[in-house]
Amino acid sequence: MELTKETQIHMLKRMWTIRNFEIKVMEVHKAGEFVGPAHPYIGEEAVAVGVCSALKDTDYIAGNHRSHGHPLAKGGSIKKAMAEIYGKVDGYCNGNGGSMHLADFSVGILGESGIVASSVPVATGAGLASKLRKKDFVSVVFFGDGASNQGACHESMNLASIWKLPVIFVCENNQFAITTSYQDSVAVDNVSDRAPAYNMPGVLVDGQNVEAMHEATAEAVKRARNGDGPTLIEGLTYRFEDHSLGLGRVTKGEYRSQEEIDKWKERDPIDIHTKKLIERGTLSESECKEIENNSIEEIEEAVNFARNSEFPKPENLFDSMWANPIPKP
Amino acid sequence: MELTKETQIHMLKRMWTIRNFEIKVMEVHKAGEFVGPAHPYIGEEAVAVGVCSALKDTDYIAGNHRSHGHPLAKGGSIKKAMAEIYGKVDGYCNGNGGSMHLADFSVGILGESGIVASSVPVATGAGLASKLRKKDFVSVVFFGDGASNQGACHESMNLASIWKLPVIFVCENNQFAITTSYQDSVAVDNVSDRAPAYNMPGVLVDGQNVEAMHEATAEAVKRARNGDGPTLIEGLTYRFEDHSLGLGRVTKGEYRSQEEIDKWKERDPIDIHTKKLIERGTLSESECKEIENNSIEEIEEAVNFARNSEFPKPENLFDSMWANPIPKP
Amino acid sequence: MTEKIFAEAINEAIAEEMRRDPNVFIMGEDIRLSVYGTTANLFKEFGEDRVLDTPLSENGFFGAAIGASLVGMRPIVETVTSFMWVAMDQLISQAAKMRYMFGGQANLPVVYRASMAYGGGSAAHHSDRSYPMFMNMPGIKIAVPANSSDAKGLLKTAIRDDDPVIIFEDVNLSGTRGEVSDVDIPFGKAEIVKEGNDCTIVGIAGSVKLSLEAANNLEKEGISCEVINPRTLVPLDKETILNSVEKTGRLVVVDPAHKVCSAASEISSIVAEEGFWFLQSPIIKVASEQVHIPYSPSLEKLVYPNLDKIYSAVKSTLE
Amino acid sequence: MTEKIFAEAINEAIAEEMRRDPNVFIMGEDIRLSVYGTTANLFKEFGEDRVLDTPLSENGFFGAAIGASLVGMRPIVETVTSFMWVAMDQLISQAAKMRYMFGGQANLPVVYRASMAYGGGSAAHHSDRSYPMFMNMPGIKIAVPANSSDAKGLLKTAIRDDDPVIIFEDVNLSGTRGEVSDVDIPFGKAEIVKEGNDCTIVGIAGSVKLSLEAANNLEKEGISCEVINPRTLVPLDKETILNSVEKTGRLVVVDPAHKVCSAASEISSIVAEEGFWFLQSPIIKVASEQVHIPYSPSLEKLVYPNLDKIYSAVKSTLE
Ligand SMILES: Cc1ncc(C[n+]2csc(CCOP(=O)(O)OP(=O)(O)O)c2C)c(N)n1
Ligand SMILES: Cc1ncc(C[n+]2csc(CCOP(=O)(O)OP(=O)(O)O)c2C)c(N)n1
Ligand SMILES: [Mg+2]
Ligand SMILES: [Mg+2]
Repeated sequence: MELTKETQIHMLKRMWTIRNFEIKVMEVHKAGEFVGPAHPYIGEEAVAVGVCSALKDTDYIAGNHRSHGHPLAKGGSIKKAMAEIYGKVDGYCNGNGGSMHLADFSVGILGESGIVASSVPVATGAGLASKLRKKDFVSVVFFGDGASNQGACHESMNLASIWKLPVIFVCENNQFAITTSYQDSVAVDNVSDRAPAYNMPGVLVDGQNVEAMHEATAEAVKRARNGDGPTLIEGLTYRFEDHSLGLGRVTKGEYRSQEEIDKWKERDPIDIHTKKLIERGTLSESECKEIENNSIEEIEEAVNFARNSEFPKPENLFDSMWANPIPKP
Repeated sequence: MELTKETQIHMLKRMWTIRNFEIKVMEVHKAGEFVGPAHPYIGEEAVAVGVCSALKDTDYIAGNHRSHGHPLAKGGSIKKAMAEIYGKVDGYCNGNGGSMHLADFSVGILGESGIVASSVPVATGAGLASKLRKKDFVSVVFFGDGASNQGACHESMNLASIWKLPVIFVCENNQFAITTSYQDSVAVDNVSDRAPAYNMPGVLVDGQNVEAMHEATAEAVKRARNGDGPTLIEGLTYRFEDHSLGLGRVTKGEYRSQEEIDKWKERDPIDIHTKKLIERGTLSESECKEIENNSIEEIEEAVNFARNSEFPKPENLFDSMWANPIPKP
Repeated sequence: MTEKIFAEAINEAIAEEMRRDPNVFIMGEDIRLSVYGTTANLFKEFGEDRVLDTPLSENGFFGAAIGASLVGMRPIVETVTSFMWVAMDQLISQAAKMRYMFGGQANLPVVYRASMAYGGGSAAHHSDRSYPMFMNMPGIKIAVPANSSDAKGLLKTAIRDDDPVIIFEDVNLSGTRGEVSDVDIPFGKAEIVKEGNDCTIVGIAGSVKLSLEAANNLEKEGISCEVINPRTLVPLDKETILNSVEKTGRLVVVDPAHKVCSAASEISSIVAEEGFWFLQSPIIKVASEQVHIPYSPSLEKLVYPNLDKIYSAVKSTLE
Repeated sequence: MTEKIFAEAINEAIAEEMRRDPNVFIMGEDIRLSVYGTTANLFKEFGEDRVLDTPLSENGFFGAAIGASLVGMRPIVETVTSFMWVAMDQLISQAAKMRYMFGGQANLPVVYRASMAYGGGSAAHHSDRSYPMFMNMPGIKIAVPANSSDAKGLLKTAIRDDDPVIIFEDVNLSGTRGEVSDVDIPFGKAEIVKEGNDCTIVGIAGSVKLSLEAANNLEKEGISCEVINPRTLVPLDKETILNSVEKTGRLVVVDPAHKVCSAASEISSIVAEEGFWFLQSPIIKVASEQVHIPYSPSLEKLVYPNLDKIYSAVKSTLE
């Protein structure tokens, strides 16, 4: 089934937003405009965008340290995302969180987690609430191939399955956890091969193909909203950049060959999707280019917004500690 | 392949030892001779005995809160086991551990764990040592159906598989975790169905059949010693008694029917094995009876030993805290 | 006001809050049959969508409770203190940190009820008293009820609070009886259990009862102790403690936790900093010995605070 | 004696111990390529059976290290302080408790090297300083090296010790240089970094350097501080601290951990109990604010101890 023109275009836009956001983040990090760590999502855009384009605003997502793609795909404010990375008061989290802790509850983004696999149980709980309170929303969690080896994944998938929760487990298999190949760390060929251990469907999807990701998600969403329980989707993808800004020292070329990187770059998710749109006549080449250019502008605005935003003030240090504040110890 | 006469008889003896040990423990607990918790292994004897009869003294085991069967099956001292349950100084652990923490390192018993699933990584590590130092020993860990849902099991099985460790994961599926049926808590039909998720063999064995347990273990041991990695063995069994001494209040009849209990009691592992031995002419009925009687005597001696042993002295409170002691803070 | 057993008081608080608010639900291991004795009849009244038996997966379901709380529910999680180790990641990385990391967006009205069994031969794996560790980490409120009234009133407050709370329920109090009212007990307000002039004794959880007994006996010897029950450790009502030490000039803290970096250490250090000029003698900690809980009854009883240890502590402050 | 960078000193200790004893091996995430900067060249020298890259399964491989140690090996585990939460069960239930529970049968010569990064914009999930929590639980020795010499000497002692040890390696010291010798540094012996008469300053890990800097500056104002580096927190050399306070009459404890139930609280409470009569003024804790570590640099720097906070603490003890 072909996706609507609107969805096809929407997905291209979102992928460009993420791509250009990440390019800019790398640029300003290099220039020393912010210091914290940041994990570029370049090359993996089709995963988050494919998944989130199959969700409603009322659905929830949670993610991990490779964190910028998920909220941008879900529709979080680009400006606030950038301001957060700058540690500014207009960021999603008023500068408390930074790159690894983006969150925008207003559009269902329950937050990214610096501790690997730690948001998997949390997202499962949002799904539990949906079921217990008979709501319609589903909950999606993004985690990596490395994360799949954590006990938290096992426990959460088992819970989601026995309780038939509307949860979608999205493994972004970019084939490495920092320098460790998933082939050396995951005992099975594909992470999705573990789905039968939880009596849930497991689907291996081409993570460079945004439409394939969308479709697999749409199917999982349907099951979830029907009360048929969780799905494990594995998007096979590749991280084009270093693991983390600042780690270049160890993570360049020593654990994966330039050849391999180049081979994967030929499967750029944006190129693949753009080609399709042009072939189908959904968009012209120049319309595609315009989308790219618009996103560059949009990111430029976001960076300016972030630069112009203030740093939080000392007197606000304790502001977000408690819902019902307590005296300072 | 028929097992040697010696092994067949050995297994009957060990099962009787455990059975009568547990009967005595229940009796003296009722009489108030010790206060701590204790989890009877009655009905499940074939699992530990079948497994341990396929091991060498130099192999290691670790276990859980349902703890008496494993060390007795492995050949730990009966007297020291009983004395430990009495909290006496001649116990395995000088009274520090009690029922849930039996351990006899001298015969490869690395200890039982009151925290469910917590000894699974530990046993995996003994297997790791075997591999790294090119030793011949294997490591076995006993855990329940409930435990199988803990993240620790997932992580350990994955580690054992990718490193091809000589570890045997023995799930004692007695079908309940306190009052919770495994059918409500494990998302698959059988715990052993999860083995493919770790690329290891998974075998479902009749846990009331001690020879079947022995054979499955012997096979797994062969693989392990050959460097072919871990195996997951599920012994399907049934706990004939309450979950724990002292918990009778809630755990009698409310979550499982008397009918079901009775049905399983018809599959008493000792009866099943005894019948076989008599049918085969391995032993006569009276020889079997003699084994039973001897074990009763043996246990009586153990209880007397325990009763006559001293409680630890106040001045020994700190004795086992450190290998290299530090000043009292 | 009616008299209730500690465990009943807990049950009542849960039932009342579940009746009041459909977003409150409870989950834990074997709670439908009330294995730990505090959840009787809840399943019957509230059914399977409000009373959930969980698999043995504490990290998983502790975290699921967090997720449910983020989207509007108010989960109560039943557990045992010693089972929290397997779920520390969710407790610390998520429950404690999430709200702050997300700039206040996350509301986390989740309550962990951790039964704290010690003193009954359960050995090292089942005898933890770990509240001091959670005190070190900002983000979780900590209640330590000392009687039936606290048990009910603090639990109700906890359920209504929008921050994560751990309630450490001292199993040594399970069978004790006490007055129970319908009023919530606010967090951060200590109770002066007994007034006195010579020495302040701060007790924690089950040690409040012990401290009171000690104080009553010391009274007969002419030593007048003021006994304080902090009720919550986060927030800690340090004013009440400081005011008392201002009056008595002496302080003994009785804490069943391990002595090093204990709640007793913290309270002592607060007074050594902020109440130093009131002090007439050293601050004495009566806390558990820095050793694991031995199984053997002959050893176990040596570990915890007891009357004799309190007597000699108080007397030493008066020397 | 040669000068080494902190991270090199660690690397050297590991390599030397691995050469000495074939039972020593190291495991952790991405250590073959030395992602955290302390394991360079080990893989090349020792190969795949001695230098193991692990999957992301801290609870699993922390526990595997325990199991390996039980049967005669001496594992070194590399991790980051904040990743210990997911592995708390193995650290507490097994590493800390096993030996005692089993009546001394279990030898656990396992070392966890936890790099402690804070102050660099890593935000709440990657900035923990959790040694006070581990101090509360008996069974694990805790080292807090304050310079290159400590880093090497304490690690070597840790590897040779038959008890479990966690070494908290303060990443703020990674690039600092210092003399390194070949001698092990014994556990439980504090170092008097600077002698002085007016006030004792105890610093922890990276705070020793800070405390010394503060003391040197205060010296210019005529205030003479004695600076103490405890080197290990379990065991803690309280004698050296008490002797110093006997001399100076004043105490400031500088601790990068969260203030409540911190190492500073513990040290303060020890002195308030055992050194009370030496004290001429309140004991001041200069520890981290009870708040999570904010990402924003404008906020983060407010949280930790700094020179100004130490100056005013010391001065307040002299008022
Ligand atoms: C519990 C935990 N262990 C280790 C780390 C350090 N770490 C951060 S990202 C990462 C690799 C994660 O790999 P994967 O899950 O595949 O995600 P990817 O980075 O490839 O997107 C590691 C080891 C962490 N943050 N949390
Ligand atoms: C981590 C942890 N959670 C909960 C418990 C309480 N508990 C003790 S035994 C038990 C049931 C264990 O079930 P299973 O693993 O099937 O073993 P069984 O008792 O059936 O032999 C539970 C929940 C515990 N000891 N540890
Ligand atoms: Mg990856
Ligand atoms: Mg079971």
